[in-house]
Amino acid sequence: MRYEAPESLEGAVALLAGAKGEARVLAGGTDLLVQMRADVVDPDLIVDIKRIPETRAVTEEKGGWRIGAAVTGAELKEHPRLKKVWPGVIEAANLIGSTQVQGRATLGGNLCNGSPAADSVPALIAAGAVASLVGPGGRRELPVEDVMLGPRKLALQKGEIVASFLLPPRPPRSSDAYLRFIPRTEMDIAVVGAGVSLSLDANSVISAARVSLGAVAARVLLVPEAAQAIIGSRLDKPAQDRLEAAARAACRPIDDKRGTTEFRIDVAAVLARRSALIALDRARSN
Amino acid sequence: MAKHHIEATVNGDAVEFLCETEETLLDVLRDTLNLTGSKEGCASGDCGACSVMLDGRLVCSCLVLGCEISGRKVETIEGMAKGDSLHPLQQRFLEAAALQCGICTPGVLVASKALLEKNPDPSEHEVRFWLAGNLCRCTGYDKIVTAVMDTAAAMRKG
Amino acid sequence: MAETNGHSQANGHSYVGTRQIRPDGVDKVTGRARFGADFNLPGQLIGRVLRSPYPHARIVAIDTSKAEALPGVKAVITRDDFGDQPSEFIPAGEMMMNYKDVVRNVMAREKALYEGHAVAAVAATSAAIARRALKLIDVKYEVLPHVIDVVAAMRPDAPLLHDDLFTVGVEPKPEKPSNVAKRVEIKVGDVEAGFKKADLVVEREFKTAPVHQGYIEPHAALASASEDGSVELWTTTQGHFIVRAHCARLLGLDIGKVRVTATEIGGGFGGKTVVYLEPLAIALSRKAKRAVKMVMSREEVFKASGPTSGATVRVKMGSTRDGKFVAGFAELKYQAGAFQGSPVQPGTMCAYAPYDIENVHVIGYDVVSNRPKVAAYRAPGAPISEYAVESVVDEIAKKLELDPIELRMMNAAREGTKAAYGPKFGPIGLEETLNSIKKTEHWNTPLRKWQGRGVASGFWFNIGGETSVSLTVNEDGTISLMAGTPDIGGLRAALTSVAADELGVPYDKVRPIIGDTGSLSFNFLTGGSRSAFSGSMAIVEAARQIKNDLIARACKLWEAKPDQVEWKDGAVRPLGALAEKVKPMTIADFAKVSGKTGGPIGGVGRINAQGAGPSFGTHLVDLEVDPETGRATILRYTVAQDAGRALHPAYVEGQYQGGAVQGIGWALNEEYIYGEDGKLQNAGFLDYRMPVASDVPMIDTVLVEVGNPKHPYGVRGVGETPIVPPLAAIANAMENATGIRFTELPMSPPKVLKALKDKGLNKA
Amino acid sequence: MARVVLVGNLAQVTGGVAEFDLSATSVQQLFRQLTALHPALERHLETGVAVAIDGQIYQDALFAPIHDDSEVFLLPQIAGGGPGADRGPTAARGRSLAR
Repeated sequence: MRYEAPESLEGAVALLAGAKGEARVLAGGTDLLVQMRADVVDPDLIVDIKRIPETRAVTEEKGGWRIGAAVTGAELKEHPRLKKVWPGVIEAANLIGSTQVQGRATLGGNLCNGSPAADSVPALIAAGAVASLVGPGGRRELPVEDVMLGPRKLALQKGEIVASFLLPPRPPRSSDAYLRFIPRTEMDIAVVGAGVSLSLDANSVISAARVSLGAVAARVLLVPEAAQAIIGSRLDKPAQDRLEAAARAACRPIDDKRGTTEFRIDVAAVLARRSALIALDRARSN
Repeated sequence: MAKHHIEATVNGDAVEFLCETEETLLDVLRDTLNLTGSKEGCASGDCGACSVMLDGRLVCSCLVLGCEISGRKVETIEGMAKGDSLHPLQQRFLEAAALQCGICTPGVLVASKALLEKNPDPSEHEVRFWLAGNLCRCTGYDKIVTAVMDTAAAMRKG
Repeated sequence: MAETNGHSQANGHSYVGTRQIRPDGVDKVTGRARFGADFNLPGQLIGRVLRSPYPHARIVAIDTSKAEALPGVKAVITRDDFGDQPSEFIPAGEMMMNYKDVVRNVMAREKALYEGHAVAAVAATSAAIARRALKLIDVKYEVLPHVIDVVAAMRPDAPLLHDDLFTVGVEPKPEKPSNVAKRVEIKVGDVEAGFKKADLVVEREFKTAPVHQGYIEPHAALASASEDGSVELWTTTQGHFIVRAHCARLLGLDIGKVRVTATEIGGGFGGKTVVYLEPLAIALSRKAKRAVKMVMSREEVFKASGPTSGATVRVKMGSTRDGKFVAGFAELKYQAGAFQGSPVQPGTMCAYAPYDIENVHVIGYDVVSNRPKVAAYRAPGAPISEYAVESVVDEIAKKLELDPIELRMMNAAREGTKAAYGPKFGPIGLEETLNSIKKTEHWNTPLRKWQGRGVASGFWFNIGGETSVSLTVNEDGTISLMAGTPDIGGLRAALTSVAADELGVPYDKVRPIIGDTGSLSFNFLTGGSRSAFSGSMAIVEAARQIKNDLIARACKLWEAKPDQVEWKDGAVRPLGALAEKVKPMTIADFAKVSGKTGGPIGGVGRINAQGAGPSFGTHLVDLEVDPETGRATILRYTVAQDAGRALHPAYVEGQYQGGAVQGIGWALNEEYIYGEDGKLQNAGFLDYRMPVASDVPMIDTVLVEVGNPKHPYGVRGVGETPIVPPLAAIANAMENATGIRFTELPMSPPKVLKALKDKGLNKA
Repeated sequence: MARVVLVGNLAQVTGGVAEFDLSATSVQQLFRQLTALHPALERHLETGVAVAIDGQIYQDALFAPIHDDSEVFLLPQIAGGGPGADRGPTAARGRSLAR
């Protein structure tokens, strides 16, 4: 098994595109190393992208923020301004595993692991984040909701890697929130996840919204119907009920060791509502 | 496949070793550098018994590859006491019986030290959520959390 | 002869009962302490086990030739490397160990009986080569239908695990084999007559899931066998003398040829009282002529070491209108796993033990199924049966509108009460634990909507057993203490306090270690909450021998008669006229002249400790339920338990707190989850959900001390009772919070939300 | 004469007889007298029984005294957190019983 740590995107792409056997990207490694130890994957080549500047940077760009794919959850939490602009994205990134896992886990890794229950992905989708992919064919932009096709299946071509994410600029009176359900208070994979991002107009009516649900289908879902349910309202009771109904309708969950189908649908609706209320509260105050 | 030749710093000492790609930092610490203070409870980042500091960041050493630490700084439980005086946390854990079997203690101490360096006055809630990645099956956590908060108070007084 | 009974120090101060720093502590907080996987030998090989992927399959053939040919592989073993063992019952408490089963659990023979069952093992020069070698072993399986659930396993048409297993304890003797290994029964009075006198009868059926002890340290062993038949073995275990006995038997060795060192142990809770890797490591080492080190992965620990039983329990209780229990019936069905030996017998005896009931009848079934063989888990069997009884007791209190503590007080066992399992109780502390809970601020704080309070009591017998210790006076008067029961939770601190008090020397002049099997006479294992109870009793005996020896030496030195001298506060002191002629001699003084006065000074305590006193506990818990997700959050927890006399209060409190939190996990989230394919789906700490630090509040403790008259310091074992009350206390709190009686553990969020939805209650 | 009661499955070995009045003054004598009455009991007495005398439970204590007015219960042996074998292969350890 070869290990390479290129210092440029081009170097990484060349290694991955030219790899004969199975090649894997290493960012935080908190999923990859577990799968290697459990013989789920046995790569011939590991490409560590943490020495490539773009993957490690957090910069302002076109009024929004560009976050490197290999920036860790702990670093995001300590960033002086990100938490104020995108509290939902940051709290989602910080729910991935323990303090120790936070020291390693990255947004890029969490997305490319391809789990429908990934914690940061619903928040990124709700935020309207766009992934910046670099591969043999050059660079292309892909909304995060289009990156994951199904469990462990990504829209990336051979040799393509996620270099960074762009969070769009935020109009005033905007905010976001992310909640997940786990049986314990920490350390579990999300049984259900709900990310909501919204903006208010001058008299506190929701003018724009995006709702995303995790662990309720073969991939993390963007749920346009749920957004429609609350746009134009102040998230009063009827709007909340419409939001819950839309969230339930979108769910295609499975029964597994973490939760039953019925449980996931019920809790998805509850978390979508609670998450929207938090986002609304935050939007009013900034 | 040829092994990697790695140079790094562990507990302030320069170290040099060879390792296979799939060897984790925990394997290197325990089997190559003979620092058996960090323990393997699960090898999947779920128990925290292998917690170390990597360039000042608290991580599970079972989720880091040995070849990743080239040129970097690692601190393990063996580096926590300074000279012949124990770190205040180590001393307090003994006085307060904040360990029983002790297999989780190295990881808990490394994690607690990292917390106090970041937050000298943590609330019970903050201590419990910071240590949520360090499983303990003997103590029920009570005496551990109490010992960390008492040590924080004592250190604040100087 | 001025025999000493001095239990206190020079100034009346005594270490016993105080919070000394454990003598073995510094190494544990600096990472120097060596646990199972921390031992290495030069030239050692790494051993790994090939485990069955099937829950039930006949092993038709095993071809190890390709593995043996792989460069770096030095030994491969299978069933053929272990002689078969006759079906002979060795008493191991009620879980009778049968060597025919032990040898099959260590390495499968005719059949693989659970996913993870060991089928072969290799030793190679590196872990990577060993792993590759496992893939080259070709095993031909004939897959058979499997059964996991205990009730399913009891059906006549269920797949049979053993065609030579006939139910014991049933008349007439059955002709057909079955998965029911044993039927046990205890009967006191006439339970049917009792039910006739009852104004209220409550009957419920409960179901519990298999749960694992969850020790953070996986099993590990390092063996070095030499051609002369002698073996050195380092292993993390609760009983190295028991490991020695098993290994000698399975490998045809003299017990005296096998020396086992107990490493520091990273948690056990009953799960490390059995052999898994040790016989394999020795067999591989013997074949390869090199030391072999084996360490289980966490997945192996979950799949191949013994959790406690999953069970189905039916309880029926009768009470008069004013709350007097007149009849208690229970039927217990416990899973034993692949081989017979569940803790159903202690379960039957403990079910009604906390109560004074004239008519009791408890039936228990020990049932095999295609799961790892069950091992003990802290008061084995008792948490399950007492959970069911304490839940029904709470329901009786609610229906009779009686205070749950008052109802328990009215029926509580006291001194002289005939226990449900037979003998009368000596002095016991159940009432004191109930009273102390009633007096807590916790019991008297009001609760809000969706919050609930639950109370429950619990009991465990505690045992004594064979124990050997030694005390040695070194040349400088310092003391070396050697005990033979592995110290999991602070035993060495407790024994050091006793030794220091008994000999009148400073605490830090005593160094305690755990001796290997070559250094002490036989010791039963650390379990049954026995090590502090029996160890301290043996230390008192060893100290007595030293003091009598020194008194005799003083009499010779001073040419005095025994009644002219006395032992007091760490020295032999002259009395009366003699006091003018000679000065008292301390232990250090004698140590300097030990050669001249007869030789080295020391004492041994070799006893079969009798008089173990039961420990009763009562737990109080507040929790809050989120009606929209079904999640329960523990708000507050108080444990009151009778320790008789706490040798070291902090480590006694630690047992209360640790047992309570294990109970919280058992009640709310922990369970073995099996798929239809009979395979374990959550063999890791991610999805086997043990409580983490942020899941639980502080665990408040009340140290009740009703002395045990049969122990020199009044000690009772405390290690196991703490896990008994939490299951029912939490279930009762859930009922109090939601109005729904949950009869299945764990009370995980999906089950709770479903029950709330069915009643239209799932609104904030 | 001490009153002796068999608890649990032991009574099945004696055809349901669970209570005896015996003159034994020690556990060893008690086992001899019981085995004389019911030879089938011997195997159980040897490997898997705890004896409670006036409330105190003795395990493997052949020489524990029994008084004239004692109340004695023979219980299934109680093991605690450790189901490990009592003493492995030499459990019987040549204990001389009724013979």
